[in-house]
Amino acid sequence: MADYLLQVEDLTVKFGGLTAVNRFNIAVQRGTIHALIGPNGAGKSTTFNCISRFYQPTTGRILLDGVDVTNMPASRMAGLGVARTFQNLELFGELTVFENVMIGAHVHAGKTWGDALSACPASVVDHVERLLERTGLSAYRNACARNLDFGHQKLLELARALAIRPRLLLLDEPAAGLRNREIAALDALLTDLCNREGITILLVEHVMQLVMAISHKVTVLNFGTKIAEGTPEEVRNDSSVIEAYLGQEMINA
Amino acid sequence: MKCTATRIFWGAALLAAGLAHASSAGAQEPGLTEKTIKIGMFSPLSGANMAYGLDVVNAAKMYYNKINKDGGVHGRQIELVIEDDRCNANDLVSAVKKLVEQDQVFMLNGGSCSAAAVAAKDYVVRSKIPWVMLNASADGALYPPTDYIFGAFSISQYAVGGSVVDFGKQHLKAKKIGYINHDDAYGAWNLEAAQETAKQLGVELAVESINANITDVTAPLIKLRAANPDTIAITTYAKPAALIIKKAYELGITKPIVLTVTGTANLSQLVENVGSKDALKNFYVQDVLADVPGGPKIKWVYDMYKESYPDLAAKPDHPQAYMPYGIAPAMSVVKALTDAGPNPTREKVAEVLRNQKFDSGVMAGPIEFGPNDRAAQESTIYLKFDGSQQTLIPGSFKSLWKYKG
Amino acid sequence: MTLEVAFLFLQQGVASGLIIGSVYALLALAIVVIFKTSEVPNFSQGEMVMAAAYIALYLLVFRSLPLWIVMPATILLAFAGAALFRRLILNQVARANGSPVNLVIATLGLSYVLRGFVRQTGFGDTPRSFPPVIEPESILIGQASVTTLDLVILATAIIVMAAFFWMFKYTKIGRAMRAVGMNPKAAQLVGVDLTRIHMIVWGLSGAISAVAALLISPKVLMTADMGSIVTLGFAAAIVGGFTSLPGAVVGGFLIGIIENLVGLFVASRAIVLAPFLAIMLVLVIRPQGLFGGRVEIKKV
Amino acid sequence: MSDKAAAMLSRSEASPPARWTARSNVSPARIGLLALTTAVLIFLPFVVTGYVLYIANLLLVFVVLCLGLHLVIGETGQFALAHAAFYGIGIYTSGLAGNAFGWPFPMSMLLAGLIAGAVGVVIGAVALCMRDIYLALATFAFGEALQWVFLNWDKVTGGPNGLRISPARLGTLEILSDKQAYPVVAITTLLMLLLTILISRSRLGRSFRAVRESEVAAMAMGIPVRRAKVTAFGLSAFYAGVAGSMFATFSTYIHPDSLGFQTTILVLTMVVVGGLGSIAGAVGGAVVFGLISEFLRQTPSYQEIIYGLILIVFMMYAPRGLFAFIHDKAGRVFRG
Repeated sequence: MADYLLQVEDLTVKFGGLTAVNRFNIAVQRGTIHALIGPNGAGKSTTFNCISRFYQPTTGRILLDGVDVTNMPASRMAGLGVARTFQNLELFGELTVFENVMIGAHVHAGKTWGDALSACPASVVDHVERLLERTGLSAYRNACARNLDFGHQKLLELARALAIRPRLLLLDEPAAGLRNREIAALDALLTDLCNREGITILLVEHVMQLVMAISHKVTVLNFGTKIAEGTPEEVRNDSSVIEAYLGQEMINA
Repeated sequence: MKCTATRIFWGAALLAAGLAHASSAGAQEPGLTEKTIKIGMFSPLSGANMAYGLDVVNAAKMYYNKINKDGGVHGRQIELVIEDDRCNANDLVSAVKKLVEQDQVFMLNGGSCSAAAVAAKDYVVRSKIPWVMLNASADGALYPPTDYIFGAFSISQYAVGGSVVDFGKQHLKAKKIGYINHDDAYGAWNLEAAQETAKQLGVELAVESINANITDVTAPLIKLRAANPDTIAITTYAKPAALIIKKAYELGITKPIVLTVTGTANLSQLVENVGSKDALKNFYVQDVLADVPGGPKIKWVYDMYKESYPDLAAKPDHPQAYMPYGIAPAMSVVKALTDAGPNPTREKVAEVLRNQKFDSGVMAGPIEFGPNDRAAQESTIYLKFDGSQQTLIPGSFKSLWKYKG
Repeated sequence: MTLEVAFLFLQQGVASGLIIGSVYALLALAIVVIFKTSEVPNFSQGEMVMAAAYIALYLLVFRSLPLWIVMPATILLAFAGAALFRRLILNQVARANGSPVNLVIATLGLSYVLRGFVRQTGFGDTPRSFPPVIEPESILIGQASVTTLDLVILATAIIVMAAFFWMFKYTKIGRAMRAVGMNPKAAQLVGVDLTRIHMIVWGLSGAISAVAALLISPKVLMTADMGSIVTLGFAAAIVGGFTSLPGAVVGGFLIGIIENLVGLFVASRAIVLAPFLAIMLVLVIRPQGLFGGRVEIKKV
Repeated sequence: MSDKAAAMLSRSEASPPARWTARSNVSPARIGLLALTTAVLIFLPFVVTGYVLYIANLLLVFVVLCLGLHLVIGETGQFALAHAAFYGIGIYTSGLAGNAFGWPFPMSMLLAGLIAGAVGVVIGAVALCMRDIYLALATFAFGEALQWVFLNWDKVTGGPNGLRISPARLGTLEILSDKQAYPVVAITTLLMLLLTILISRSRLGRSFRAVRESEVAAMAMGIPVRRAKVTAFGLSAFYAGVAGSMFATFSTYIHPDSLGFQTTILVLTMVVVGGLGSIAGAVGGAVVFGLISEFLRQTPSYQEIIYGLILIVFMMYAPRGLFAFIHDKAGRVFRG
């Protein structure tokens, strides 16, 4: 039996009369990169926000490592080893790069009132410094986050998410807005995280180049329902997927 | 950064040191030399309440100037240090402390705001400095009596509230009086006396306490109308008073209305604000001056003001209504200094003040202190006002409230 | 209290509430118009009313000009003054790029300046009034007594509200204002001149202040501190939802009625407390006010 | 990830220009500033009169009030406008504890802080489901309502008569003058300042700032946003309560008049003009504005106009506060 870190069962989300996601199932295998794709408005982000507990599903269950987290508040997810990034960058703009990542390490800085008031354990600071070094942000350590260029901001968001030391990393369109050469670097980074550190990654993405290159498995959503699932190869050749995307392109055209 | 910070803080330190210039050592009594005597004055000279203070200080100042011109007190010229207290407790205390500790005044003559003035009480008593207030009632600082604090030169609020009930009972033959007061310190004091007097005279009171910032006075008036009193006494400030009188007219209330001195600042403006002389058909005002503003008994005060402050007198609304209230306190100070002899001490002046009694000629009654009495002025007169004419009502109307130590 | 008296109280409370409420409604409209487009709660709104009232007083009483000149002149001056403040002062504050609260502090500064200035003229101390726009005569509605002036104020509040409602909805400039309120950057991209819109909005708010001043000064009396009445305008705006024009008017009426009913049925000294209790109650039950749009859940 | 990858991800490879660099938390300048403040505080009572010490005491009370407001507005970004109400709770609590039970002042100080803090937590829990202007207005209404309670709860607060506060005591020591009160006030202020610095540099302070910058991101980082806000609100009320109790050590009288919205707005002005979000700004704003206000007493009738103009000019030309302004200007001078 496969070892699933994340299972979503029968997820349905309704906004007023609109059904954004309808009886959707997905299971993410531990130690893999799993992509969630689909045309605009397919319900990817909604699903994603349900998993990270920012939205409350109408019905359905979310299991993390077999534990039901459907009613868990969003702020508890980090403590359970779930980290996420945001589609439209949500950095702590006025704070320094270092502080941004330190806040990522929030859940590792102790729980008691004493911990809350005392300086951070050295081990945590060390970890943050190492992350900065790894992501090449050390030089910008004391810069305000909002002053970084877009590429660095994306990188900082990733570093901040990694400071949680996640088991499951949820990435919302990590490649959006990046240039080709930057996407290639991201490709390398994500593969590295998965392979070397065993972090399970679920990403929502529009950039097929990235999805097809690194995903172990791809799930395709359209109009809130799953229309296909499989390896990148399988999905690419799935007729319903092609149809869905063609429709989209015709609308866009 | 460091450099600037350092500069700022040394700057601040120097400033503090500058503020703290050494006191004139040597003299036994502070603020006293062979040729001069220093008196500290404070009052609201700015902001919302400067109407209660600015010209009151000016009146006292011109009186002191006149004394100086006539040779001073025992050959000493009076020197004034004047501070703005903003009618606010914190600022009043800092003004008093500056006058006492930095300017080293001999005694204090200040305070136009009652609640704020009470804040300086303990400090003044601990420092043993004679303090003659200006026009503040400040009954909270006068009861229980202390050795150093003397006030209520315009009128004690305990006198205001009790007297108006006595007037209602005696002159207007009221069995039930509708009583509108403020929810502040003034109102609390005059209500206490009103209730005590009403109890002793067997008059029923229907009380409505309102905030000074009230915009709609319908509700309290409708309630009073339902209580059906024989007369209505208003002890509010000028603005709510005008609103109440106007609204009473609109609501068809025809019972006699008595307005206490708290709201009588400018009667001609009151007529304009009420909008109709008909509203004042059955209307009485309480006053504490010896005469109507500008009347023969106190004309000299207004003349002196015009002469001393021609620029101010040219402004609209000047002199401010409370201007003459500044004379009696200044007289009290001068008289106390005179009576304390050529070598006054703070203790001697305080002692003289405790037994002081004189007629200012400006206020309705004598300025009089006694063993348990630190309120200078407790007499009022009543006038019938029809919108243009004021007619004096004969008789004396007294508060029956007594301080129960 | 007998039932009869209670009924009388109720009638009078509602009638007086509607009338004083229309004063609050006018003030609330002036506040909301600015807040809708620039998200600045204008702390000097009350002083703008006060300043307009003193301009009118000066022209009417001390220059003895007739009312038909004084009214437009006051409104025009208030419009110009407010628009200039926006253009000369607030523009620079906004450009200086601090925290949004800086704009609020700047309006607070203006309120001090205006008050200090009126006091300097010597007028500010004695409560004053000028002849009302129409002679008030008492009329009975049911058992409730009101005056003709009250009815004019009430009608004006509703007309001003309707006019603004219409302007925001149907005129080009009104649509531009709404666009600026929703998304200033996008509005700029489609060619809206932000500076001009802000100036006009402030000018209009100044003009409403002047209308309010002309109507209510004889009713509530003028002092340099009469601006504090705007607290009740704020209360009305909050209860109504702070961005809604009808909300401002309904909020004004509600605050007025609550004040009167509390005064009649609870205690006169509780009148000043009533608006604040109303604010808290409304916000706890409906955090966005009665007519405020739904608080948006941030899309992530 | 390899350095190469990182380099590829970044668009500009040069090191960041100096202006990007936010001021770091521990700099010699800051430590110098703190040491200097301490030195001035220690030095003061030996050179000045009781009047100046009274002003100093009052300024220090406002420093603590500003620090409290800094925590909730500057750090956490929540516009809570009920500060004067909590200040009042502090004054009345310690005044009444002293009057009725003769408690030693450190105890009544703690009690004042805790009660104010507890009320703050309750109010915060209700109010913090609102945002921005609604939060500001709801807390404003609460503040006004509480001032009304102070004015009308005669039996406890003395109502409009005000409350006489008996001298603060500790054992046989009675505080009767500003000079005696000064060490207590100064030490308490320093302790509160240190606590603020501690909070600001701790996990708690980081979570406050995270909430200020982005609530959703804070949530994703495992910060319980609501709890953080309520904590900040409660802490700020605690500060105000302690400030109130500091006031009670050198004052003999309190009247509800001084506990209204004006006081809250004054504190807000100090924090904003000093520099929103910085501790030095909060402290500096309180001191500078307190001094300006005291000096303005000497220019009677124009002072409202001057005060108003100061506010406007500051907002026009020093939008990030006095300290940022000095920092920028000084920096420019030194760079030439």
